[in-house]
Amino acid sequence: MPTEPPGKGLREEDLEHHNVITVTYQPTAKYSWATGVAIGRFLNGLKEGEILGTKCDECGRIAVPPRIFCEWCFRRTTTWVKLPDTGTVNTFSISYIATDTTRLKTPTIPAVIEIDTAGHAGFLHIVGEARPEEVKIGMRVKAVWADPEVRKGSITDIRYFRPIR
Amino acid sequence: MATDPGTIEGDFPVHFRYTAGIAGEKFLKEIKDNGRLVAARCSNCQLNYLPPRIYCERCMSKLEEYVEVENSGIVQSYTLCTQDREGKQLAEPVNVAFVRFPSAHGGIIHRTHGEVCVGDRVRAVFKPKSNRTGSILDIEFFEKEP
Amino acid sequence: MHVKKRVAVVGAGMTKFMRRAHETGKELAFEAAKQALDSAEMRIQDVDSVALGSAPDAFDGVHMKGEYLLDGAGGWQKPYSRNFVGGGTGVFSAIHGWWHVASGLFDTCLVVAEEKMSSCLPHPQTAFLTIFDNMIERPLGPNLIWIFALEMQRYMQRHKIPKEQIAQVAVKNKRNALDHPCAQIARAATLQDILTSEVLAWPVQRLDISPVSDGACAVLLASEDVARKITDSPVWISGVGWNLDTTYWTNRDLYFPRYVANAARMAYDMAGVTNPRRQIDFAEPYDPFDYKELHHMEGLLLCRKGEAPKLTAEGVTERDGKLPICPSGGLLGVGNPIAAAGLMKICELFWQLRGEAGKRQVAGDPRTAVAQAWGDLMQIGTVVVMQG
Amino acid sequence: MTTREVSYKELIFDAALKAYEDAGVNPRRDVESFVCSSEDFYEGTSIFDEYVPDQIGGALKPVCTIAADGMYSLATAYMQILTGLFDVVAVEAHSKASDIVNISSIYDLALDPVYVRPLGLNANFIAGLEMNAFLHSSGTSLRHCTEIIEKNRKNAVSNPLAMNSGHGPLTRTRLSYPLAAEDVAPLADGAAVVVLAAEDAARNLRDDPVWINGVGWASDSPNLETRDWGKATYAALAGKQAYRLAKITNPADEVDVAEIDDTYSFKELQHAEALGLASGRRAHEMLEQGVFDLDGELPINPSGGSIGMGHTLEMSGLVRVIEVVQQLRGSAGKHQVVGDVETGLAQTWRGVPTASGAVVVLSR
Repeated sequence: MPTEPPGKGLREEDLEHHNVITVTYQPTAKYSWATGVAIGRFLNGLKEGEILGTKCDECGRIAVPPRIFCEWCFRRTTTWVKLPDTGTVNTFSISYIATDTTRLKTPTIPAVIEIDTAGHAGFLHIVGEARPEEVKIGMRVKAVWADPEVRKGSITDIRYFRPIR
Repeated sequence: MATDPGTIEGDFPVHFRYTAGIAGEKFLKEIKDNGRLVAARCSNCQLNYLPPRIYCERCMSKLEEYVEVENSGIVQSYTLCTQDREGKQLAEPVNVAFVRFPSAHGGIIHRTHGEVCVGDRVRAVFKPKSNRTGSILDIEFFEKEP
Repeated sequence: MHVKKRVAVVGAGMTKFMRRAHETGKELAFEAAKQALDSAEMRIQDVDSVALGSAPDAFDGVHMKGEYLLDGAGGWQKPYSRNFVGGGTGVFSAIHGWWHVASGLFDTCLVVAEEKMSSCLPHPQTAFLTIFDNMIERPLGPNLIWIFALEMQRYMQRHKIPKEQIAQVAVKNKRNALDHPCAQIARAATLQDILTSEVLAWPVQRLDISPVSDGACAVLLASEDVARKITDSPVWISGVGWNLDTTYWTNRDLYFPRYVANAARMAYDMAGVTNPRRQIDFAEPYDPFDYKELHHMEGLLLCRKGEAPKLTAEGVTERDGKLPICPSGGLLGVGNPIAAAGLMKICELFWQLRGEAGKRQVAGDPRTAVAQAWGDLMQIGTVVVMQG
Repeated sequence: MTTREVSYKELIFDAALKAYEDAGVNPRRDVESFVCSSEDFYEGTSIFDEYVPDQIGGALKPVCTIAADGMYSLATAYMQILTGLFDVVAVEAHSKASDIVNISSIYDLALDPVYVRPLGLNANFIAGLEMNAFLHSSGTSLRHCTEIIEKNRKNAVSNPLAMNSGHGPLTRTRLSYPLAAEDVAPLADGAAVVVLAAEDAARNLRDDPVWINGVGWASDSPNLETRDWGKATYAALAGKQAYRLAKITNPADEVDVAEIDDTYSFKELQHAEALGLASGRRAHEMLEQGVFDLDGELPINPSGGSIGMGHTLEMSGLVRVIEVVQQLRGSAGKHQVVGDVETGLAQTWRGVPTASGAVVVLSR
């Protein structure tokens, strides 16, 4: 391999001060995704204050978030089950950065919450009402719901999961 | 966000800043500073790439020699575009042409001043030097040669 | 599995890895492709097909960016296509090229991987929001670091691994990269530096992560007949494997990358590697984060589950150790232009197995090595075994 | 059609169920590799590869994405089988165009950001320029373009897979002269899964497999400035590769039915010429003579093509292949072509601004 490989690196100032020619562009790509049968019903359930899963009649697995198929048996699933709004922290992080990498003053605690009675199935959410140092894998948690009148059929209808003390 | 559980709205919350690159920098700077069109020469294939590249797409030679292209082209095809980039109707339809240059491989796609036909001789009209920014839009449009 | 044709790597090239390249993506692809061709003394006219790898379009900011990059990658008027398996793309690109030749359809394939992340503002990280499930994850405002932190936490907890042992990987790889002429950072860091760097999403700290980069890599593949005409020292792709786990990452245990193990078994089977711990002389597992190297050593079956931190602590994985891991400096040291970084690992295997890695050369005349990449939602493993 | 009632995963799952039933395979047991097709900006998701395995039965198996039309994925699966690595490979492609709010904003992102995008014009201006160059060089008229539209819409009427609404009037509403609104195939949703098998495996699965005799894919320059205008060099090159593998020397005589890209009306004629289906004649003359009709000597797009069925983004190529398979099996029903069908050709193009496409030659 060559000792002086190709590539001309720039500093941020070169770009900011237009030392080199650049073109800027704001994309306007927008989407309106159809939630479909399974996620549509899941989100409707959240609006009603319920966590819904699907069950495979072949292997008995409960899927949450739900789907209309069992990916392991490759069968259509049509059995719906209402799940409790309690669970266990499978794993978590204490995040000091926002999506755009800006720094947060108060950390967010994202976690995978295994929903009770769903085997090890669960979903990504946030842990609240907890000091960062007290959150542990295996911690028991319960959903804190948004008020019924502001729920809109979104994952954020659960505001967060709080520790069960 | 989700007002109807039947759909979820979303986008890409980013924007982009593209460098013109090594050859693009040379090309746009020549337009900006000197009102000239330059091509990159592949001596292996005997082709002058317009816009210039740092490589010949046919033989993958590295191109480092730039040659001036005379500002006199020929309309290869034209169209009358009625919509903007998002599909909205333009207030005025825009004449667009693909212009080839006899001494160059490639050409320039740009607006034309008024209608043109295939085979018409046209030339690039540059913006006044003080208004040029180092963009393909430093060419105001192409116009028919008198 | 009865693979009919042998495929060799006969040339390789790469650009510097840079935080912001002046070159366009096309120009980066060209620079790497040109070097790969030149190193094999081949002309593009002698190349039958071109395979490209590149990660999200939202970095370069071009829809169908495979089409955009085509001419720089040497695809003019050739059979050309782009594979895309997230972070697994770079190593997968070599697999993509491999079946072009192994199928017998083509004698040669130029494989190019490119990434220009600096086009994406305000920060390339922002684009990662859009890798999350559009319906039930994006509304929570996630960022990429979360998934690593969640996986790392699970891994650490399961095997009771202290953070210091994980940070040791970053120290090693950044040091190894000092000898890589393409390295973006080329700055050593002490254990203390890593452990005191800014906490982003615990347990992930700033220096646990590889830097965002622009860059490109390329390798030239040839059938056995052609390879023997081109070079006396072809390096054989003797095994390939890939495996994609379920999308539903919150329904599985993240402590062990079973998809990497599946991909590794597939590649080892094909290569006749029955005991990877003995038969693999060195490895380039995917290391975008320090713990990932350990995770992937275990996934590649190079040690027992939970044993990788111990081997690292004992110095086994140093360049002069018994099982050198990431002698290139890896993504942590050289930089992480996603797809290009993966293919850089294939380049490193090529150079090492030919004895051409210069200051980075591992001792003991290595014969067999493995490169691996990982991607998607902690989901795909791509594995290539190469032999000198 | 649009499919607002199901998600993309559910749409794909339904196609996969149908394909596996048709092939008589269980994907968890029998399918060894899966090749999917997608582009991030069509999905609104980065690294869409993440979201593909479950609904096709591919979880924890070799699954990969080719960022291209489904016909490229089919060619990929074909190569994978030829290596000896796998016996049965599934190919998936889909379109959830109805999830995209404004397709123009997506096409815009495909334009060269330095030289073309700053003009601020709708990407269909490229089709306008190309159409004009083609009409000019070939002597094709706008009347011929309208005839293509009429033929393909008519064929689609008897195709149960075609969308049954959304066709605009034939009034030549200007988009980018000479391109009019009806020249553009209207977008549609759909999902397709195709199962490929090595020879022995195929014979074990069914008595009447359809064989892939050749595949080809190729690209001209991605740069508008240095590509061939007026003729579809990418299609000619892809055809050449596929014909060589299929040992076809005179495609106009040897191909019995063709499904070729008609994203824009003129493209059908341009592609027919590039693929050698006009054997030196001009395609528009053959169109006039009825050669391409359902009961003609060389029926083209008996399915109705994209203009009749709806344009399904990266799924288009598999739609073409599936129609040829039906024609070869003699199971196309009301749109079965008249004459005996031994050899069929399917071709696809990736749309503006690309100069890339693929070809597959199939036979009974």
